Amino acid sequence: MNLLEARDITKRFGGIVALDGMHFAAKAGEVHAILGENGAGKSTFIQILSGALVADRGKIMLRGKTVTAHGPGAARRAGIAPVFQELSLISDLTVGENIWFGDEALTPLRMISRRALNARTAALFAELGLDGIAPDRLVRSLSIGQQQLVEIAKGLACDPDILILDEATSALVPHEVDWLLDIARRRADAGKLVLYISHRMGEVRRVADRITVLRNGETVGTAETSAIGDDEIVAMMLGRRLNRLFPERHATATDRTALKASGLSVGHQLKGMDFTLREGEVLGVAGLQGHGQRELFMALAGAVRFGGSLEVWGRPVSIRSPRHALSQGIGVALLPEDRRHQGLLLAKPVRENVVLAALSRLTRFGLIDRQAEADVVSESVSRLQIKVGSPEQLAGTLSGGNQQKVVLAKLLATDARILLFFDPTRGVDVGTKAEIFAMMRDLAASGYAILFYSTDIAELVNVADRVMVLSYGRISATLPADQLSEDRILRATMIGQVAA
Amino acid sequence: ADQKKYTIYLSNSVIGNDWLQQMLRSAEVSVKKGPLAGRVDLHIETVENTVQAQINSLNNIIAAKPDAIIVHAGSVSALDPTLERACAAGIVVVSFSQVVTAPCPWKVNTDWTSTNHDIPVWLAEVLGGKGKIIVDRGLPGSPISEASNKEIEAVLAKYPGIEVVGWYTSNYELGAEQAGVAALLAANPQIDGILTAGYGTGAIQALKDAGRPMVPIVMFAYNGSATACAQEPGLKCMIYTHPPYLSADAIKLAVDVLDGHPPANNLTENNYPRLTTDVVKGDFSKGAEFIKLEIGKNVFPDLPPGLVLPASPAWLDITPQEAAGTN
Amino acid sequence: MIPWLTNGLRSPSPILLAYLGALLIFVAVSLYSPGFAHPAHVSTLIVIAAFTGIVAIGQTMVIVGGGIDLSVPWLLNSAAVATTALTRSSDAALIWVVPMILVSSAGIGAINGLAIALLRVPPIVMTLSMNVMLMGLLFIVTRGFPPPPTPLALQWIANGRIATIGLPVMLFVWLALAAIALVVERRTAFGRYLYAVGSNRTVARLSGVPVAGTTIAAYAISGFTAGLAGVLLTGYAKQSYLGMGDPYLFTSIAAVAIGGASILGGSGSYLGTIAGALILTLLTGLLPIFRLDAGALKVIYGAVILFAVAIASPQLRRFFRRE
Amino acid sequence: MKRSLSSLLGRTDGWGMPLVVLFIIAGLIELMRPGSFGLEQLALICASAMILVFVATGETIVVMRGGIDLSVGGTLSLASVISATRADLPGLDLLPWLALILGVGFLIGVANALIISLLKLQPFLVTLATWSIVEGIALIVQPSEGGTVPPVWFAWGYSRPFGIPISVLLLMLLMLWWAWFRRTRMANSIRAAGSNERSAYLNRVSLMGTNIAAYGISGVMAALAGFFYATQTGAGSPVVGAQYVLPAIAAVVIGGTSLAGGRGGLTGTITGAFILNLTGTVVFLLKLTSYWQIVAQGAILVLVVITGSIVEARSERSGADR
Ligand SMILES: Nc1ncnc2c1ncn2[C@@H]1O[C@H](COP(=O)(O)OP(=O)(O)OP(=O)(O)O)[C@@H](O)[C@H]1O
Ligand SMILES: Nc1ncnc2c1ncn2[C@@H]1O[C@H](COP(=O)(O)OP(=O)(O)OP(=O)(O)O)[C@@H](O)[C@H]1O
Ligand SMILES: [Mg+2]
Ligand SMILES: [Mg+2]
Repeated sequence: MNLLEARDITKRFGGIVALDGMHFAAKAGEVHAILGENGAGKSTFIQILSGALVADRGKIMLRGKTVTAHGPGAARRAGIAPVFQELSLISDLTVGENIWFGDEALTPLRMISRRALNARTAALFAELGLDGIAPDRLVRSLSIGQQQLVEIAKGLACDPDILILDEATSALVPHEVDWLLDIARRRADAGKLVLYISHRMGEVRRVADRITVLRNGETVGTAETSAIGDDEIVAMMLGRRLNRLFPERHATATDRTALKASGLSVGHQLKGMDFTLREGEVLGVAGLQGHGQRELFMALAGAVRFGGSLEVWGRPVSIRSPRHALSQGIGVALLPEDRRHQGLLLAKPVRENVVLAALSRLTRFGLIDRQAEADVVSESVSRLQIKVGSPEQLAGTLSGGNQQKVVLAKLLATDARILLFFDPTRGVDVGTKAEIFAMMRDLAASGYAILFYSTDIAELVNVADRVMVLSYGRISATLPADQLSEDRILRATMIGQVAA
Repeated sequence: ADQKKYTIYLSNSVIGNDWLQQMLRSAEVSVKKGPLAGRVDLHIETVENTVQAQINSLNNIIAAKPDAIIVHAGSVSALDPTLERACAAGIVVVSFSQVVTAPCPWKVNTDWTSTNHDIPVWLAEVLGGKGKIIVDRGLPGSPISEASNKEIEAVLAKYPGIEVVGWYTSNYELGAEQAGVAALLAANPQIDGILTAGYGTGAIQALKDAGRPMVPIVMFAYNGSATACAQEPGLKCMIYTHPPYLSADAIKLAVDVLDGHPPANNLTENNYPRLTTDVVKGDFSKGAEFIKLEIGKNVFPDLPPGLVLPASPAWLDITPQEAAGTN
Repeated sequence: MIPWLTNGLRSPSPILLAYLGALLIFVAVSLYSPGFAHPAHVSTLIVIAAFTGIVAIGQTMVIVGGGIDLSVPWLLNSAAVATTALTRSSDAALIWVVPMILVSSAGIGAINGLAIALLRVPPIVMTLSMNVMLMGLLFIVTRGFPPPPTPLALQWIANGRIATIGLPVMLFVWLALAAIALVVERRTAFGRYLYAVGSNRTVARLSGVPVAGTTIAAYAISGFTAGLAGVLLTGYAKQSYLGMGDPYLFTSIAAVAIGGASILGGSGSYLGTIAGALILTLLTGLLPIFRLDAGALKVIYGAVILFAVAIASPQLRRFFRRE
Repeated sequence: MKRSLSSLLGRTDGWGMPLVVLFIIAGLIELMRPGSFGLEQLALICASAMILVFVATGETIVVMRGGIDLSVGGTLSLASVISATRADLPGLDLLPWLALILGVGFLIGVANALIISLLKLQPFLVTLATWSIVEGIALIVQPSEGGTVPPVWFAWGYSRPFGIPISVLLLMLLMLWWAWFRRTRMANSIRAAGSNERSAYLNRVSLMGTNIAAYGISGVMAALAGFFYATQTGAGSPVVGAQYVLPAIAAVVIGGTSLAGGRGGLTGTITGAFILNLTGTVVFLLKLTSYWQIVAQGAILVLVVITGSIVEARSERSGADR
């Protein structure tokens, strides 16, 4: 018997049909992957399952019984624990308070004991094998990756019958991914159901027993993972075949130096880095959570103060602010880590987001040139295949991957020729990933210089010309193209650890 | 003779209007010339408009142990416990203008009972006991407004021919007066008289904007209002006052008490003369005095409109220029 | 055609509903008291609304940018007193006095903006303090003396009617300023920056938006419009007086909020603010007509504001659509 | 080291700096006028600060919930006039009447919460409107300042249980209450809803429930302030509440609570209220002439806040986040 079954689920948002009569079934004891391109409706389905949204039509059945109660509380009582793609943490509460929210042990005076809460959290982390996150840290002070780990821990804390992981690995680095896949597997083996959503085919293949593919809000089909090839899955998702994920790599770097950093340092996180980024080059950055890559990117974009010196296109500059970084003579643009808090005005239309960083270019006689603006927007939408109802759709209502694309579009709309990509494919579907990689190589070929960090090491290996590995705020290795392999990069991240 | 110099604090609740400014200036002038010259070391403590701040300020003043405190109270009752403490500490306390309810302080004020009585009587008499009028209810919640509203209502009850067709609240503010009168003019095709508690010029402008003829108006004794009244052809008006130099009176009273010549009564109330274009006969309060408006004599087109008339008490000579701060 | 208008018609925006609310109040009162709709009275209402409307231009920008300006009352009052004190009733003097006052007003606004943007003083504290400081400074500079009457030219602008059509001069002043405000808000980079800063400062900063500059400019504009309203208000009152700015504190903010802007920033439009100013003016104008006591008036005033904003509530609309 | 400073500030809900500033101000006052903080003086200071503290307490909770409550202006007034005019009604007894008055405040708060939650309207507008309505009712109950408070109540306002002045005692009770409340589930839910309504909903927080709690507390506190006002002054005023609205919000902000919601606490607010209260004394002791006092008061406030924010910014900058 199916533990979970969904029939004929339909959900509209105004004119947008997110789910269109989709159906789904999963059994206890399996890891069931749900795949589909950006905007296919995966997260919408997850939100309906977990009570965050109410379907317009259709029914959900648990253990053969139709679910009648709605809301997050009802879902929780039914044993469903979601790990949301866009997270559901309260940034003003601590890690411990978030994990046990509503289930805290109370003292006789009905107070929450922070000490007990922290101890319980520490015990949970120990049991799960998580370390490095203090239970009493405020969530707002954590990186996205750490927040994702906390959200996962929170999902696991109540030992649910159905654990839903919606792109829970999108900001995790390889060993954290391994950790999570292991947990998912163990839960399935213990007779629980795990729904697993990811755009990373490798992970899906490693962990999922079965997969269900969605397209445009409809179910395309379900299959045993072992019985279906990658190409076929991708074809089901996209409705077409994908030639290749990674582009062919031709060395396009010239001798011209785009960016040269000497002794670059930020607080205690980045302790003096020297490197050179050349025109036409895609320079990869690898490293574990919190080893300085965030600070590196923020510093180069002018978002945090840094020490050391910087040369851009041969001229020494001290970048004072993101505005300064984006200005004509410098032209450094950042795709930030946290798209919802750093990248997008969620309550503003896609159009305004796309052109926000490029307004000075689109202004004539002090007024915004509407035609030029519309052109930029429509070009980005088609180039990045952003799935929007119209350019006036609010950015916050886009699917996760499409939000990421809007941030990318914003970057490309500027005149910056040094691009800092911090995990640009986070949450992006394979089809678009291929687009983005091809685009990165094209940009490099046309004279851009790109600094590229990814949590997915395969991407670095296949797209970058060289890879710098950061460890404890220093460069522990720089690997040229002919020495690039996942293994080498992983090993280099460890070297620093041993040394430190 | 052997005249001691006294330290006196003036505690002021708010500074945000013309009347209060003139009040403060009158106090300053009163210790520089006339009988009090050189007798008082005056400190003015002003707070911005909250009871709590004035209580704090008074606590600080009491801690400084002055000879006397004169108080322009932001509230008629909230300061009572604090002022009683001041009295208990042997400080002479004089409350003026908006007088407090605490029994201990000496009090100086305009005779509001007579004033509030005479205002509607004049309007009713000028209208020949017949007509539709509109009435300003002043500032909601203020005890002075409330007392005035009650008295006016009571007096008008004796004139069956006078009908109050509308009220507005000016908050003693010119813009609100103009807006209120304009709205009532729009609603009432016939209005024969206006009773404002404020500037009056807003009412005049509202009449003009609505294309109505001038009607008799009672207004407050701003120089600008009196000037407009004297210069506007055909306009009949009566102007009553509540002089800012009450502060000077209060200082004088404090010095008298300190010198050992306290007044017979705890409460001193003065019935000031009223300016008018038309002196009429009627059932006015005892001792009511009406003076004809005369440009240059009791109205000064050359002086600022915000000056409150009259400028000086009889025992002192505050020139209009001094009161206006333009000397 | 104009996209926001057509969009607005398809699913009525809060702004459209705010205008609807204004119209509803106007019609209802006119039926009850026909004189209310008399052209002379309508003109008076427009003039009164114009002052609130002008102050609210700056207030709208500041609120859209995520701040609030509580220094409006005494900035306005200072400008008004300066106008009468410096011109000494001379029309000719207006030529140098008015520009000087407007520049200073914008400058004072900019100081608010500077402290808020660069020194991170919360807007409420900064502008509240600035309000108090301006009050004190005004008395120090003028020693509190009441200034001479307003020059006649200014009186004409504020009170005059254009003879041929009978419309008040102030209507045209307001319309011109409103047009500029709307263009700035919708068509300039500054306008976009303002919404960005009000929506999310971090995103704005990382997108190269001059966050500090935008904030400072918004407060400078607010200073400017408050100052301008002060200058014009002396024309209306024919004099300046202390306390003349006080009524504009809550009305300017309420006009913005009734117009559909979020008080937390990032959304709203001056187009809505205009409706807000109209509603508030209609309310003060209509209340005397009902011959109620101050208390009852306040109850009705609050209730009507609640009603006017409730009809714009999407929740309410959803409820009725379901019926 | 730097990290510990920033985490310390984080743990204080933002009241660390304001408290330091308050002590500096108090130190200056003691320096200029020794003996300013004896028990008697302290009682006076507390008595005059308590009304603001009460109003600001409720405001803090509402702001933590991500809202704002302007209607406290009306509620305070209404409570004060009920206290001052309904005294001659039969069955006069301190406690039932106090309960009734606080109940009225609670109902006003609940009304605010329901309108805000059900119609999804902005708290600012809703409470602006209800402020007007409630103040209107206060004016109907008692058209102007005055009335008389029963002697029992008056005596209560000046009583000294256990030798401690009632205002100091109330302040201590309030702090105890906060020490308890801040650790309850309700407080966490209120913070959560103020931080991010969607996340809070996903965490099974009742958005309406937290609104009712927050505005309800605010209404009760404002009513308590009104009652306290009446017992202190022996009279009621239908308009006095208006004086406390902006200062209450200022106290909240000075105390380090962000108007964006989710953060902050009562410790900071009480600190803020006392800072506001003591600046007047500093200015008095500086012996400035009348008008300069007003300027100085504004300037000191800004300085206080700037000092706080600079120190905080410095400790934040040590981390590279954001
Ligand atoms: N609140 C909303 N308002 C309007 N449209 C919405 C809203 N929420 C989701 N959508 C739309 O519904 C569609 C499905 O979105 P959903 O988030 O389910 O996609 P997804 O499959 O999870 O994509 P991704 O892989 O990018 O996360 C998208 O087109 C999205 O824009
Ligand atoms: N005064 C400020 N200066 C700079 N950045 C700010 C300021 N106020 C807020 N921000 C930033 O704005 C963003 C949104 O704030 P906030 O974290 O409260 O978002 P939210 O919508 O409540 O979501 P969350 O649940 O993640 O908190 C954050 O990145 C925050 O750092
Ligand atoms: Mg998704
Ligand atoms: Mg937040």
